Amino acid sequence: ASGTITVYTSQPNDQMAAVVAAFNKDHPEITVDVFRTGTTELMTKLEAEFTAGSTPADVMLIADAVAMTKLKNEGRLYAYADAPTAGLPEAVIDPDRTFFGTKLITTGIIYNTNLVKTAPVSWADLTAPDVAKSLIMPSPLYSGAAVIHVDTMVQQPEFGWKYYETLADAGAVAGQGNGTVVEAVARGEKAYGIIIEYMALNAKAKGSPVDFVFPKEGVSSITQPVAILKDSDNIDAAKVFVDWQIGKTAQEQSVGQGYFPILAGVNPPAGYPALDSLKIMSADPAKMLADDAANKQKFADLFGG
Amino acid sequence: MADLSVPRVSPTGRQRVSRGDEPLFVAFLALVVLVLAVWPLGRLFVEALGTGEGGKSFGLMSEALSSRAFERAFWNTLETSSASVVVSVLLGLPLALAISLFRIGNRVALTFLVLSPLLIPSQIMALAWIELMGSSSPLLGLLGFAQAQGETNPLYSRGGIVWLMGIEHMPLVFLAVRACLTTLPEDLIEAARIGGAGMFRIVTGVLLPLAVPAVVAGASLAFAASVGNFGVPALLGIPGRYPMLTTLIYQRLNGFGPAVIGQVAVLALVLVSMAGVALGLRAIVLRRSAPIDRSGRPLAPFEAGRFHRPLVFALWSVVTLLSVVPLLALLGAALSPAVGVRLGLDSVTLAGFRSTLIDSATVRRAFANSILLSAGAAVATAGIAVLLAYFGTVRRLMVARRVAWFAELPFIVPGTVLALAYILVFLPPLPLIGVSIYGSATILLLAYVARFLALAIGPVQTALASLDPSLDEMGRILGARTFRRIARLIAPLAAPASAAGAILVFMTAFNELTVSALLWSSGVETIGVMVFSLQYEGNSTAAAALSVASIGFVLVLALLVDRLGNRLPSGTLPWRH
Amino acid sequence: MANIRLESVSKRYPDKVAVDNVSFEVPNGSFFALLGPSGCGKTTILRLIAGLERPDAGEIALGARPVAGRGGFVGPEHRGLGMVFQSYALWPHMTVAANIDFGLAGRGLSRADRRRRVHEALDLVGLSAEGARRPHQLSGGQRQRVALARSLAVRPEIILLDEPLANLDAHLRQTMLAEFGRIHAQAKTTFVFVTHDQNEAMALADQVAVMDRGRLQQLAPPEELFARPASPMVARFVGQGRLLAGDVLASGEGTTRFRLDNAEFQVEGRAPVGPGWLCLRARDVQLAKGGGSGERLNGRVVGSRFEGGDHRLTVQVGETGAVGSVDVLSPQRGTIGEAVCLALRGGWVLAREAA
Amino acid sequence: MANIRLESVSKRYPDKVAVDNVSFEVPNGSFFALLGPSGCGKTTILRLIAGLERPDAGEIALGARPVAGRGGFVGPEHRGLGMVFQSYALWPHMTVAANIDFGLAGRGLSRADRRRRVHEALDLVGLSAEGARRPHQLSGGQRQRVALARSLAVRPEIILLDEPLANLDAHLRQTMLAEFGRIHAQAKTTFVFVTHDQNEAMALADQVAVMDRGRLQQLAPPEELFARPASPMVARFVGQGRLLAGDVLASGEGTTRFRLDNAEFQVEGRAPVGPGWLCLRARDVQLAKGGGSGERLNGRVVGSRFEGGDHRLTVQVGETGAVGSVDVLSPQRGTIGEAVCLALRGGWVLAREAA
Ligand SMILES: Nc1ncnc2c1ncn2[C@@H]1O[C@H](COP(=O)(O)OP(=O)(O)OP(=O)(O)O)[C@@H](O)[C@H]1O
Ligand SMILES: Nc1ncnc2c1ncn2[C@@H]1O[C@H](COP(=O)(O)OP(=O)(O)OP(=O)(O)O)[C@@H](O)[C@H]1O
Ligand SMILES: [Mg+2]
Ligand SMILES: [Mg+2]
Repeated sequence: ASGTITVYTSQPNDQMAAVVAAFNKDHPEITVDVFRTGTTELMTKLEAEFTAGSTPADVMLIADAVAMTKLKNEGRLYAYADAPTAGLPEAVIDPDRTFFGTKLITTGIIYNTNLVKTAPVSWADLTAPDVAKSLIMPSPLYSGAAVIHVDTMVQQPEFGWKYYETLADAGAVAGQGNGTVVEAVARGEKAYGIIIEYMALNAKAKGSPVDFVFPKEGVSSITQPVAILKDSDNIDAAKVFVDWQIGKTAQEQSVGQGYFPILAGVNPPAGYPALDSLKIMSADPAKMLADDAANKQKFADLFGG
Repeated sequence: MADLSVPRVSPTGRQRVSRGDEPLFVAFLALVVLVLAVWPLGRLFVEALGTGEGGKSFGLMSEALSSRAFERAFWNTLETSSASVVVSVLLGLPLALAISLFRIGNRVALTFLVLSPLLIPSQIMALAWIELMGSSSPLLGLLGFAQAQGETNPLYSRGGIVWLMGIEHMPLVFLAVRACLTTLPEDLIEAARIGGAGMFRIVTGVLLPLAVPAVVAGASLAFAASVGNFGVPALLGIPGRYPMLTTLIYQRLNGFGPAVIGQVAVLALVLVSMAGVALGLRAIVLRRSAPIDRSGRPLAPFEAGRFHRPLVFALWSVVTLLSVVPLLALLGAALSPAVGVRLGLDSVTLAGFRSTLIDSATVRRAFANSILLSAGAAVATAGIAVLLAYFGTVRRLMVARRVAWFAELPFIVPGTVLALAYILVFLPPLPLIGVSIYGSATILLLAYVARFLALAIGPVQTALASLDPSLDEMGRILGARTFRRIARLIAPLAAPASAAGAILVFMTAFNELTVSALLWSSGVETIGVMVFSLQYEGNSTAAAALSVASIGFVLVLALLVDRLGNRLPSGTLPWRH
Repeated sequence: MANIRLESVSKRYPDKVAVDNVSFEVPNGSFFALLGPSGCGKTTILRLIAGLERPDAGEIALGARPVAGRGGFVGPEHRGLGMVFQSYALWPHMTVAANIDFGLAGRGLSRADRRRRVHEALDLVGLSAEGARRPHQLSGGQRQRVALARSLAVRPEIILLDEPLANLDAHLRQTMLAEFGRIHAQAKTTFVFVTHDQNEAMALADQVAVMDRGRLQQLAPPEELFARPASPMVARFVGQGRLLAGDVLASGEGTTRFRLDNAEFQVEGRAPVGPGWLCLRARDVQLAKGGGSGERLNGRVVGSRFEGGDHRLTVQVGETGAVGSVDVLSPQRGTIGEAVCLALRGGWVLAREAA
Repeated sequence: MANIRLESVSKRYPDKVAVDNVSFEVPNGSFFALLGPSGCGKTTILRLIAGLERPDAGEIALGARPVAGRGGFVGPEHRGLGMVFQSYALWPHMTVAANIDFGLAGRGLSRADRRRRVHEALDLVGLSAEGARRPHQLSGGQRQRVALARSLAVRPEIILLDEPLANLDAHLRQTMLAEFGRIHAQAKTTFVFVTHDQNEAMALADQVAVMDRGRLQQLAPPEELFARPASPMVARFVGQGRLLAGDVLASGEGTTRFRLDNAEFQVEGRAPVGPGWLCLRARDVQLAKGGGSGERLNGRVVGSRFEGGDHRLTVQVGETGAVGSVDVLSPQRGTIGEAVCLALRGGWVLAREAA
């Protein structure tokens, strides 16, 4: 396989640049064009392209499994039956083999170390009026990761929408993506935030006055699935890319970038808890998809964003 | 004339047709606007007419418009945009008056700073103000107004949105007014002084009324820009739970599904009609504006006399608040190792600059792309604007006025919507040529030109509406063809205004985000997209560094252009006299 | 070939009829003056000829070519005329030389030719030294001269001039008039010439069209206009004529018997028996020593003003002022209220609609 | 109290000295004319008086108050003057009435008073019907009248007028001149009046300052200016005087013996023995029947032009043209080349710098 493939992704630019560089070391014959933007824009662009007739995209690599499922249901995805999935947990693989998780991103709590004396340890701690008043979270209307998180939370019997209603009533606000959250908390404008782990831990590593907590009730998880579009005009090269993504090289690289690996036998980044010590909240993907629109609406009604 | 034996000149041309080559020009303009604006938006709006879930015709429309969320967002948008226009005018008009009328030092620096809100990305501006108004505000702290820790920042509110959009669009008013004032003939002021009028009456009785068309032009642009603004409502409105139409559109986009484009198109139509009203108003004012004989000596700045010091102090205070503080905030962010780290001598680092400017080839490419695209868009829009304004306001051709109206539509819809429309029509291979421009720099250039035409048309139309028609008539009498008259007479006479427009376009396009976010492709990255991505990923140090670099870059460019200033028609550069 | 023909041309502004059913013909190579008070429509007629306005009714032709009216409309850029605007319309962004050069480009002239022509035109108007200045650095009269030079430089077949000399002093005025005459004689250029100054019109024109409130009042050579005005308006306007009200007693063969304030005169004129006006210019009367009867008029000095080396006295004829007043030249300043006796040397009688 | 005094005032533009060491005094309540060719600095002087320009040297005082020069500078808004601009400077965004009203505001007048004054001013210039129009809807002369009305309405103590009548026809010009006279007589307003038209200057002014190339040439009452010009420039400029080159043979008591082209004359003048100019106006010569000697001149007609009911012939004196030419009025059109004989009725002799 050779030629050019176009990858639509919501993964950060510099990370993606490193990924492409590493990929090309193994596969110099394939040129990778990347189009990176937020999940919402990405899906909008894709939708417009479908309406106009075709899309130049060959591979999708996004955070939002719900959106991916939607694409699948619309018949846009290629079923890659013989993908080399050995070593991947079944939970991150689409039963129809149209998309495959590439890493694990969890959502937890960030707080400002200057403002917060006693660190929160659980999601429930956020509902205290003083805490909620100074809480910011990403909006599912802007962030794919937030979609999964909200959809997961509301499926948990102990939280549900009541949890968000409490937060909203107490004055918690929604920003746009996770970037806004880390920004607001690091600046001390907000004391607490809900955020994906690597962004918080990266900021901490660079010296921002923040710390991150994996709440004791569990974290929501995003698998950052990769998929091939059915209309791709270079399916062969796309397959090579997907194979590589779920292979060992890529997994080790993503650990270097601060992600939990998904492949058995690859260690998590230094300073991260062991993967099996983490409690991951379970969620039903089918229900997520079914409720997606309603959930976003409900969130928008609560938080205005 | 000593020698009359030289063969005499006979009448040029033999046509019986009256309009000569004008229809050709107008047809060309109509074609340009058709391709750039009418076709894409039309294609999009066709989606709006689609049937909704119930299957009724116009169902989509009634569904989208009947929801409570829509109603709230609609009124919020209307209120907030109108109020922010007031802010823009209240800031831009006095600044333009002060800088144009009085002899003050550092005009270049002042003008550049006044224009800088165009260059500072919304989110940076917002952050600076959030800091300024927030609990740890050094300024409010000094005044004893600082908020208690953890209180919600007052900027997350309608007032905050109004204020920030007001600042962001202030340069639109400023430049329009300034371009108008620099070419006013001095004798109009002198006559008033002779009549015993003091500064106050001269300003209120003569200058302001003469500047009204320019103010209206600037204000209507500011209104259109506010209505379509996404950045500020997203930054402040979401946490403030204050929905506006643009954020509503974004929410709808998020719904993702076949009906989404139609729904979005419906909302975009609403925005278009809101701004259309403002533009209609402007047309009425322009039609009433009187021709000014500008052959007299142009206005020279006054000595402010004993008001000099207070004036300079006031000017610099305002400019500091509006521009210097955000710029410093930006610079601070760019120099700190990570967000939230207190900046001290020991913590200052150039890492942000290094990682963005030196380490990344993509960023360098983005710089090159943004410069070429913005400059291209600036030149193209200025050219088209002069043509449209000439045929519409000087030659008074109805068709040209209509065309100009359509040309402004892409500015009013949110960038995302315009980008969608462009994808819809430019993804398939173009008719006749058979090539698709999708994924190339061309589509970005076209989209920029379309999006920012309005910025260029406004000031030029105002300037030409007050042009003494005999200046063009004399050219016609001498047999000069349309092209020559435009090139040699109209373009130089409109130069201050078209330069103002081009500068607006360049600066705005340089940071453009919402259109580019959907239309860029690998190889044609732009600065705006890069800054936003970095920010979005939580890497705000790098984002700030990139912003600082781009502002510095534009400053250098402005200084270079200033060097050419002597060769340009007087009044062309807004910071010169 | 380039004569100008207007046929029943009218032009209305929203609240004003500026030109009202005017017809005339300007013969080829003639020197044609449009004369009339401020606001009478002179500029508008010029703009109609130039193609800057479209007539609301009527037709205009240049030579054999209809340029406005039923047969379509030819724009000014295709009419090949020259024009000097009342407001000068200089391009503020160009130097004086560039203003003049503009019209020369695109006519197949070499660069050197153009430069020479610009130079000549500047010389002509006495502005050789100011070629590099910009209009706002010139005095009012200098601007007018630039406008003049600009339209002369292209040497069109028809030149339209709107008050071209209003801001020039007598000396320059003479020079320019002489230059017009020369160009006219050499190149047979047709000059159409708007002015409110009857002296200017009379001095140069072959034909003068007198206008009033949008209407054509009289079209005649200067001498006829002066000697035989067709209407009281023309009589008043041309040569500062004064009108005295009286009665025509008998009329015939271009002469009338006219009664004025108890005196009777034999005066030239074409008016039916009945109420009449006697039109008198200063040159038609003379101060006569001693009172008298016959061809004499008695009056009283009501004004005196120095003019051209003489004093122009205004004399009220008769006791009541009902008859009117006349001007007369005198070597001495007049004393207001002084009784004088005037002798008639000429005059012209017009019909008068009884009040 | 409000006389105007200029002392050694100069004003330079980057490439031109517009006013060169000019001193004069305008007495209180006088009617003062600045006369001179285009570009001689008249407008600049007016602007200096108004405070729109600062002199580069010299001093200006209004009444007892120094307004420019060593003692600081008083801005135009504090000088309390009226001014009519050569360019009119009407405010395009205001109606005609509002233009006039602008200067009336802030003077403690009641609203009704202001309206009345605006009305009066409009009446005065014959534009009562046009009060609601905007300047661009007016003809050129109408605009000038609005500018005039605007400055008259405020009734200042000093009115500066820059070519106020250039675009008005003879009739309106008379009316306006009469009105100036009336205002002047009633309110003792001081009028300073720029014109290039010597008739206008002569008709009204008490004092006329003749300027040339930035310098003051002569300051005198009209009659003196006309009869006894101080320099060849003034002689030429005023009354269209023609200069003939000759020699003064003897001089004394205001009269000279002058030789011209082989003939000798006794002419008024103040010039030393040596080369001299004989200044002749049309009214100083007459066509004489038959050739002759003594107080006669022989010449040849070189031009003829209709003017004011007569024909103005230009006659070259002597055979060669080295002497010069004069104008003479004749009832008949002249034939170019015809030999004529002229009789002298007056004249004025000036010193001539030998060429
Ligand atoms: N802004 C300027 N820059 C340079 N030169 C100037 C400027 N304004 C006037 N001048 C020159 O100064 C001289 C005097 O000008 P001024 O306007 O006083 O003349 P004027 O006597 O009023 O003439 P006119 O009768 O033509 O109006 C002129 O030669 C003119 O070209
Ligand atoms: N744009 C306009 N709108 C309305 N009325 C106008 C317009 N232009 C001219 N007029 C009117 O038409 C009439 C004729 O104007 P025109 O300019 O032809 O006069 P004119 O004879 O040239 O006078 P002047 O000697 O004062 O220049 C005037 O009464 C004027 O007020
Ligand atoms: Mg006119
Ligand atoms: Mg002047």
